[in-house]
Amino acid sequence: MTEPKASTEIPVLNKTRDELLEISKSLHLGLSSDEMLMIKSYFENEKRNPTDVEVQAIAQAWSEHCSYKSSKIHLKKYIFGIAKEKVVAQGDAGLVSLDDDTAIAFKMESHNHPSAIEPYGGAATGVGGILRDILSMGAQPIAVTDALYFGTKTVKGFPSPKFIEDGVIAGIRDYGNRVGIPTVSGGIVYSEHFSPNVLVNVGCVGTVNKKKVMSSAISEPGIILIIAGGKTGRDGIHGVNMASAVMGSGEDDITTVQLGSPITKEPLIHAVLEANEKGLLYALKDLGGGGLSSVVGEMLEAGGIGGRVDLEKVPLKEKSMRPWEIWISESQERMLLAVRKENVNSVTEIMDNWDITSSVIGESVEGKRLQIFYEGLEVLNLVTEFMTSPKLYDRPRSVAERRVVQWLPKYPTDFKKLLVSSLSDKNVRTKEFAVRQYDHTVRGSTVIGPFTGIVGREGPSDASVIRPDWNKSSGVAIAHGSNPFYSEVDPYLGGMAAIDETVRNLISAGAEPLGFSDCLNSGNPENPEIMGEFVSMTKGLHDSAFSLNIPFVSGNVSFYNETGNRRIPTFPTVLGVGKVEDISSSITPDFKGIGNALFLVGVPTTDLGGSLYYRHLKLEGGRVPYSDPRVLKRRGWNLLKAIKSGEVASIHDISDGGLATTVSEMTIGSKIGASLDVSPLGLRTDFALFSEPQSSWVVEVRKGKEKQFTDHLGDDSVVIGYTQESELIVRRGEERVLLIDLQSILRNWKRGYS
Amino acid sequence: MVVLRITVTLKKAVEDSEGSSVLKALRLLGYDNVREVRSGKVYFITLTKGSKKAGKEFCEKLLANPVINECVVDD
Amino acid sequence: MVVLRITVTLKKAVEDSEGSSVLKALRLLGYDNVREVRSGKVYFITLTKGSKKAGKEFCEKLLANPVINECVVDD
Amino acid sequence: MNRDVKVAILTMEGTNNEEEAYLSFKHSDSSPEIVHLKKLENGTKKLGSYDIIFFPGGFSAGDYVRAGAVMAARIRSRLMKDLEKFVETGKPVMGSCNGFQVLVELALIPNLTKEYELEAALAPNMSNRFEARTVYLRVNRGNCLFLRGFRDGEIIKLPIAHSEGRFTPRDGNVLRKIIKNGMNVLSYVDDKGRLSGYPWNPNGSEHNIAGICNREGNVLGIMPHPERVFYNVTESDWTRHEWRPGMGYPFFMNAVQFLREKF
Ligand SMILES: Nc1ncnc2c1ncn2[C@@H]1O[C@H](COP(=O)(O)OP(=O)(O)O)[C@@H](O)[C@H]1O
Ligand SMILES: [Mg+2]
Repeated sequence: MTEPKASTEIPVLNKTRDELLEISKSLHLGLSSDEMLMIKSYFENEKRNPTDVEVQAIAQAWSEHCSYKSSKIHLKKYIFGIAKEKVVAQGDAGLVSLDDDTAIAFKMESHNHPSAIEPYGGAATGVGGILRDILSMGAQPIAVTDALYFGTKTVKGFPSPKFIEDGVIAGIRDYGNRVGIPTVSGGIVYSEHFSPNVLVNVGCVGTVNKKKVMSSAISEPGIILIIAGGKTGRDGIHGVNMASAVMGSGEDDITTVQLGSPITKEPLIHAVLEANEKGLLYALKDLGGGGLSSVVGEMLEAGGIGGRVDLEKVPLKEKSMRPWEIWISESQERMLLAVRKENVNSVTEIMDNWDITSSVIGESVEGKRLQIFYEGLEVLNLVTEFMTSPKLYDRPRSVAERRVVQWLPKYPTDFKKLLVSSLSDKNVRTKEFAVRQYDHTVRGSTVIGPFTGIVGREGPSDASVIRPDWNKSSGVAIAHGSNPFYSEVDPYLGGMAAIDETVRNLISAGAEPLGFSDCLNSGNPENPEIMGEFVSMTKGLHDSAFSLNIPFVSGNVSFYNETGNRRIPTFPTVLGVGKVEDISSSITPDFKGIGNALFLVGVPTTDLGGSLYYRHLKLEGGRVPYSDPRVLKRRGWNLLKAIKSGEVASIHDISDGGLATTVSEMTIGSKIGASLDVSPLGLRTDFALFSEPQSSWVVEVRKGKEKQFTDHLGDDSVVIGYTQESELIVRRGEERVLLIDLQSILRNWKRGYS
Repeated sequence: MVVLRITVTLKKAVEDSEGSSVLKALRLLGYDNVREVRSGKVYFITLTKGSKKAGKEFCEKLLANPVINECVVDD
Repeated sequence: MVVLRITVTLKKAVEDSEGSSVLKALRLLGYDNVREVRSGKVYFITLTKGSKKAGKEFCEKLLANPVINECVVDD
Repeated sequence: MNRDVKVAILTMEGTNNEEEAYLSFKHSDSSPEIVHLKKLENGTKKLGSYDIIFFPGGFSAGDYVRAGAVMAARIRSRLMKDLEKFVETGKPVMGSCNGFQVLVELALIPNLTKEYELEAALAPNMSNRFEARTVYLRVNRGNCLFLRGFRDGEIIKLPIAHSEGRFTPRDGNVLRKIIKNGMNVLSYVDDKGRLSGYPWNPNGSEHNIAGICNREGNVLGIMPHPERVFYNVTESDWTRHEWRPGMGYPFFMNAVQFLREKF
């Protein structure tokens, strides 16, 4: 190996458009010819050619992944700005208020592309990355979440769906468990749409004292930059560029693959939080996509100041790294701490106490320019604003004409069979084979976990609840919503349904929804039809959240989830957090007593598009059930009142598989049966039992509280039966349409898990 | 009857946390002469009939991901 | 410079759950000729100086618990 | 004023239950401190200056080699004398999950011969999976100081979360002695209180052993996590029963009270 040269010059002056594009390709920059022309004109002004470090830095900053260049215009219009007054702060994650002193920081993000190439490492580093985002706000992570979308078909040239699934689950397990933050919520969806484009959407929730919220902006000169945590290596170079293009075959991408090191992260979290607690940090940001290049640029630009960095001071894994590689490496487990001079020693001492490597690498200086040196030689000198202002695209879009055909299913002959096939469907049945590999009780603060009820026969819960502070009675509820099947039929209604489900789940735990994080998954934005879907989806999200007056405080966009002619539907995963005022009044879905009245809050629907019932019948299209945010708000918030005043014994929202599935699930953790009569619901029995109406719940009301409950819910509730010792029986008037014993329900829901 | 020994390791370019952690531990135990540790998994697979070729298939189908792993079959 | 190869397996008497699960997976993939799978860990340890004897020490002090493990050093 | 009880919660990279252990001790009227192994190794801190030692769960050093192996090796090479001395004074030492694994690797448990020789191991779960669930346990408290106040034969529920928890004695002799001495203080049972197989016995432990106390009753190692259910509301089925102190609460109160009574 020869000594690394500091940098080489990249000749762009006097180059034609085509030649520039050639340069972009040969250096794996992923920039368009227009963008290359912008670089050229900038350096014409500077009267010199750029260095390799400079073009690489710009390419990172301008990648789709870092710059949101295809989505920003739409996000601004539809996602940002809702319920601003409820947002405490925004940065790598967003914050809402839990109580007078405490804010909740949370974010959901995709790690789709890395997981498609290397499922284990991709998923693991996804968790690692989202934890850093929460830590960047100065917050203590309290929960990890994962919404996973697995394919069901083997695609030539890609690993089998089983290999991908096992790898992803193991990656989340090994990272989350080792780092010691409970993984408490998420979802797993199976569909052939996700072959081979697996989606891994990971979330993290944390809490922070409002006075200790960290910012990432540096706005004064003389602030010292310290890199802490993992060493910098060749791993993860050009990861963001990979996530900003259509996927090829995996083996070329070796330099982007990382496995992560949770036991480096674990003490790093302690150390950074200790430094924050002691008031020693000025600003803070994590190193993710784009590495040092993005972080330093953004921290300086946010405060409108210049800076200098000495690259040889960055602790390296491999001595032979070139300066540009050091500058853009995406090696895991690193944080950048900005610290006042007088606190540098205290901070490095804390790092040392936790056995963490740290090093002073530079400082902020007067001006607008960032200068990078390598052993005294200048290798980069750019106006930060230029780097952080990429070209934004309003890409052409078309809206596919959707001819809504609603097929009327044949009236079923065997309702029990229908229920059994719903309960044992891969998308409904228990996810314990995965989730029980996740430590969901570490930190001793999990009040409601993913499964609840009698020990040894727990059923599903809707939202998890964490008590962040052992000295307080308040809790943070965490839940998800997403429905790629609805979104495929109608991206607008699919977006609304994702919000609806998130809110339903939070309400079910007795929590008031406070905020959302949106993780948007899509295909190639350069395809007008996909861009059209993308905008419809964001409109759907907007219309719901705006009407509920609940903000999106953070989120993430993942385009280019397609391979050959296979692509995913355009759909969001929504992560929601809510507030439980008093954890001892939070509620779970398992029935609590015998002889209690069961109410349906909501109305079954004839819209079956995308429903499990339709999918079982192999019917496509149809009308997707409509979520009316005003109705959601009315029912949801009235339910909160009913829960608060102690009327509700158990509650479970209606989702995949409809009313029949929901009631069945309530019997699992309780070993208590139910008797239902669907005649008051009017519709055909199959519609009543298996349609998936939005904004709907089944509620078990305590004896003697029925009147109070109906007062709260008004016309939104109707009695559909009562709990009983054993069996689930459904009647329509005199006619018995379904009888199933509790053991069969349990067995079918637990199918595939032993 | 053959017994295959299949060794699955990480490619050189991929960071090996287990290896690093063992290295650190051995150094702390006072072994300054340890320079590097790489870790891996090993499977001893007994076949009623078949050969090394079968081992290659096991690597591809189950035991390794070619993106990050090397898989060596000995018999 | 020597590279030791240290293989740590479970003793025959200790049920090897990973081995069993690989066996099961291979059978599911259609390999009926697989009779038994035993799993283990392998460490490649590079020493600036030293010998096989050092490897034995690593086994005792760190890499194996003699109650359940066997530890074999090759160079 | 109660005598101040100082608790050392030992930590290194990858241990990760120190927070809940800290709070459990704190809420048991003692003064816990999270102590990095490094500080003990370089002499900045001394084990002898504490009253109780707690080995938390987690993944010390990633559990890469074998659960607890690296932490145990480090302690054995530098701190074993101090630790043995501590144990011999009769003061409480407890490890849960990874902490149990470390105690077994250090041969503090079961330590039948009092020679600190390895007599057991915690092997990978029979299911070959990480298992996170609540388990039923039967108490056989004997003279174990941490279990004072529980009834013999009482069934309790605690969370587990581990992938290497299969208690494996060196031989039949070791197992027999453990049972004869009543050191198997916690056993996995089913919902009817019987010794049963998976999933009730989540890891395939010999004789369903979930926890072991040394013969003197002052060193306890268990796979489950009492520190995670100090309060009722973090038990997985709390919405189904009336309020009461958490199932983990007595473990900590007992240790602190014992210390105050005897020292
Ligand atoms: N991949 C996952 N990771 C963590 N928790 C999960 C995951 N998948 C499901 N869960 C949790 O398991 C419980 C049941 O899940 P599910 O049956 O999908 O419920 P729902 O239909 O309400 O979304 C929920 O609490 C959910 O958050
Ligand atoms: Mg739900």
